[in-house]
Amino acid sequence: MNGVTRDERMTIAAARLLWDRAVCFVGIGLPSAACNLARLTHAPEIVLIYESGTIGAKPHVLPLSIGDGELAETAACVVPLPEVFNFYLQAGRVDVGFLGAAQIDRFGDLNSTVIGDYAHPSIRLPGSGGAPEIAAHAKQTFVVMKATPRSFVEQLDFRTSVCRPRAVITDFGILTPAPESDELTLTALYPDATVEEARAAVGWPLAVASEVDVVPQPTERELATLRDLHARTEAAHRRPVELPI
Amino acid sequence: MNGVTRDERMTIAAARLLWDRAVCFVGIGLPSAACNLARLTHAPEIVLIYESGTIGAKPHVLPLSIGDGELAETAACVVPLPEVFNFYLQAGRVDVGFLGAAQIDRFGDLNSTVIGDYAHPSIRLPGSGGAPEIAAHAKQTFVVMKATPRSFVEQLDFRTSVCRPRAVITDFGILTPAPESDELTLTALYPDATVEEARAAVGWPLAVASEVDVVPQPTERELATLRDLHARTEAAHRRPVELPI
Amino acid sequence: MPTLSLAEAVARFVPDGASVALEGFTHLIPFAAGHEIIRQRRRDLHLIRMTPDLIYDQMIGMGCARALTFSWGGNPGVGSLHRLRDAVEHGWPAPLVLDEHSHAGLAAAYTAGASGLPFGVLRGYLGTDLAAANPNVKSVVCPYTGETLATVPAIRPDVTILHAQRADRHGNVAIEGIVGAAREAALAARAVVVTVEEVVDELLPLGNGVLLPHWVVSAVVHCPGGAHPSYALGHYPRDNAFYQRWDAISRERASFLHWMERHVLASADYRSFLASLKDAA
Amino acid sequence: MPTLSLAEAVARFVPDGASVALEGFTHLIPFAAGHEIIRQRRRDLHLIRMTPDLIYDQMIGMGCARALTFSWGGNPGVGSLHRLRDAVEHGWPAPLVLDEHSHAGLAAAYTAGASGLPFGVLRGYLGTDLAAANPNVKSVVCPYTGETLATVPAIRPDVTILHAQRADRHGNVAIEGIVGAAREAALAARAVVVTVEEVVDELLPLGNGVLLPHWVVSAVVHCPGGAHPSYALGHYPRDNAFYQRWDAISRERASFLHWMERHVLASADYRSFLASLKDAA
Repeated sequence: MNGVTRDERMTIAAARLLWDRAVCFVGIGLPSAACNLARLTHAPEIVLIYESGTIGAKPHVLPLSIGDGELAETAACVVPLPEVFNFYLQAGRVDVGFLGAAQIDRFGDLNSTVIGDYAHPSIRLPGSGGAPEIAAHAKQTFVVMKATPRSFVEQLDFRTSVCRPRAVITDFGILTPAPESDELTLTALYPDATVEEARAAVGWPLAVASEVDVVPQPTERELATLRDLHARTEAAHRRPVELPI
Repeated sequence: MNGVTRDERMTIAAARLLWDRAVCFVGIGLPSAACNLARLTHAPEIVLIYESGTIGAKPHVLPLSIGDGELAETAACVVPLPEVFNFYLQAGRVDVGFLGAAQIDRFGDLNSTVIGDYAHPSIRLPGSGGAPEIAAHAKQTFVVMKATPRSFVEQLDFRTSVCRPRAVITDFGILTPAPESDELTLTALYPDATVEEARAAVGWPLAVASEVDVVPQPTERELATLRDLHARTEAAHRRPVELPI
Repeated sequence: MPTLSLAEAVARFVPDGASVALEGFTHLIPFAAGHEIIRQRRRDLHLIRMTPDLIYDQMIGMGCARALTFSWGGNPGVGSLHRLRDAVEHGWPAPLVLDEHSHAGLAAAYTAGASGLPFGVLRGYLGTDLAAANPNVKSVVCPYTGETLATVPAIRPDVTILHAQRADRHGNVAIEGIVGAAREAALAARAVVVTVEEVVDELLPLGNGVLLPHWVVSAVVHCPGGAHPSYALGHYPRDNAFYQRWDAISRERASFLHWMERHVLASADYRSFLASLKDAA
Repeated sequence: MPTLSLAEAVARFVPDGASVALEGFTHLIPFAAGHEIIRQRRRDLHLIRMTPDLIYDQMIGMGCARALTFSWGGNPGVGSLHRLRDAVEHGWPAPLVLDEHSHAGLAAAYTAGASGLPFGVLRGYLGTDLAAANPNVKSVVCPYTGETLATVPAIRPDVTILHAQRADRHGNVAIEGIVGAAREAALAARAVVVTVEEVVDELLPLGNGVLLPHWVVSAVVHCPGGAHPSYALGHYPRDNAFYQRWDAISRERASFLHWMERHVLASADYRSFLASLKDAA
């Protein structure tokens, strides 16, 4: 089990949070990898909804964009984008929403809009996309993002999404909200991570549970499946396409 | 030109009000006959929208219902019913709406809901369907209905649609709103109809224009086309269908 | 997504007192499901349909209904729905509470229900007596223009029943031809039952032609011919002659009851119902 | 419905100062039309797109835009849109007024525009700083439940430009695969221009696959390859490698301007643009 990267641990930890037949609203990147890993391992009937309107997609390689042809070609159905947000997300038909962001605060609210002042930002980020409504309407949300003192912050520069995640999967382990306070608390570490590492990576005084679990090592199957998926994906995205001329 | 029925005169008069490329929201019955007659004679590129969502339909025989298969099979596109009312009618994309009703008043408002009191009607009529929004959103509306003192009334039993029709085509001739008062006024008679007949058929003191036109006789082509259309239609509707067993 | 018999599906998803939408705008009307509801003697149903059509005329005449939400209640191209009229005009066989809308209003109410919104907005009703006759019609003021627009409350049926041409074994449902408000009525409902002409291994092509994905469908019932005398594009045409004959059959209570007894109640299922029509022809 | 050259269509339908929506959600993005707008040196445009993507990054960097209505402004799966960032962060080449929404909000605004309603309603925005940052986001109170819901004003572009796989000679337009908000954006607009992979005599089957009927389409332009580096399902795949290369090309003003000069401005049309990419490969 040597050479397991933190990205792999994050992806596998996120995949384990999913169950068969769960309806997931999937974002691009690590969440998409986690959802498809779950589909290829313990949750074959998981339903993946991408905001492009591809419902029940079963991509063979991970999409680079939220609307790659792979998604439409493998979807159970393709619906107009307003229907995805109205008839599926807002209507409460989504069990799990995955979110990432540039900043998260100790209660799980997210910033993906700007660093600095909105009118005169030092860094203009991509913006909200579907995040505010995913956070509001999915029955539960999981946040997946790497921790640094600049991303796990006391005070958000901008509140893009009001989010109370069931769990935050990060690159040292997992934070979950404390029963009363709702404050995100360290409840699990990867086998190769420490509480000190976690405290150093978080920009607020990190609460630590009385008992911190150890996230079980990836199984051979999880790791092999994930690495195959990534290998297929990178090969596909590198492949130069014939120009349509 | 003997043997021209009043139904035929009404249908042909209504068809003449339409122009090529006009976008018409079509009701079942005489309006559907008039719109298709126009399409088969002087307005080949007329766009017929039926509320069932069939847009640009070119039926070979007249539909009995608003949603016969003939309409879907000959339509330029078929859209969900909410889109017909939102994206086409309410959005102002319809030039002409045709309406009929059980009662009309002297300004053109229509009743297709009840005779008598709403809670305890003597006659329960089918109701509004698309009429209120057709009356409100089509750029202009034409009403087609036969006149009796019980259908052309001083006072509606129920105001189903607020309508200010550009013209009312009836079985003695045509009423149009007077310039100032908007009161429906007799402005044209069929060659075989009289002002006395018109007055007797209308339940209010009918205003008569200083000059009453004569509706030109149907042309051979109009009459032949309409009679062929009706003959095809009746044969098709009488034809017993194979039970799906 | 279980595949059930029609009898099982109605027994499980249509209890007495339920709010039930059998949708399908002229096309794909789920007649077989309506007949099974009649056979199982359901009572106090709140029936919801844009166009009640013959199927609700039959259900109302057989005493299944307590209330009706609708927007146009005639026999298309023929005339009245005599059983609906008898219930409203004379309370036979039981009084019927009406929740009456225009097509645009009911479409907006279904769409709001499917969207998880409490109300729908439209330019409509204003100035009509329908707005006064139906207390469910209210209004909002546009926060940008100050214009007053009509509102309708969202409709959330306990169960919506559709008929479709095809489902696959996963329960994905495909319709071609006129869709009406079927998608909105289904997604607005707490449960969705779909009777289909055929169940196929895979719907090909998947994608844009699919009306409902498998996981929103509660049950699929294989029921060929189940839309007659309505139709299924590509399978059988609308039986316009039957719609015309219904006017005479349904005009009198006695002739109506005799026909329902002979063809619907005496038939175990829709195939035997269709067979009984064939024998009578 | 006239068939025009792309140059004619842009000259006729995209004047300086117009509000313009080039829609297509990842799929069928009308790149060729955007390049022609750049070639014709349009200025002061109000650009509208859910995802500005590379095409608006290019148009903004070339100084075509005064304002941007959008909901997610990144290079999908890659990172930033550097030209969009440079305009917002440093006002280069010109300041850019932002009208920023969530996807759900912008979808509701297009839908309201297509529906002839002055506003759209959604459960969203509440509690976020976006509602405070964008004065266009307001609210209404549900007349039935008393709940407060967010509203967005309807969007009515002067012109919406789409790319589609097929149109017929009447101007009916068909899309397969991901549709995004293309239908709503087109029906919300005062004029609609569609560039297509192929023009066919008849779209068969007609019916449910058709996105727009001929009489709502202002002009059809035959422009095969016109969505590259986006894609046209069934014709060519998304050029993900190009999207990745764009990060380096667009990062610096000089390299961006050099690339635009060499490949876009120096090319008479999209075919020669694609040829110039081929030569450079």
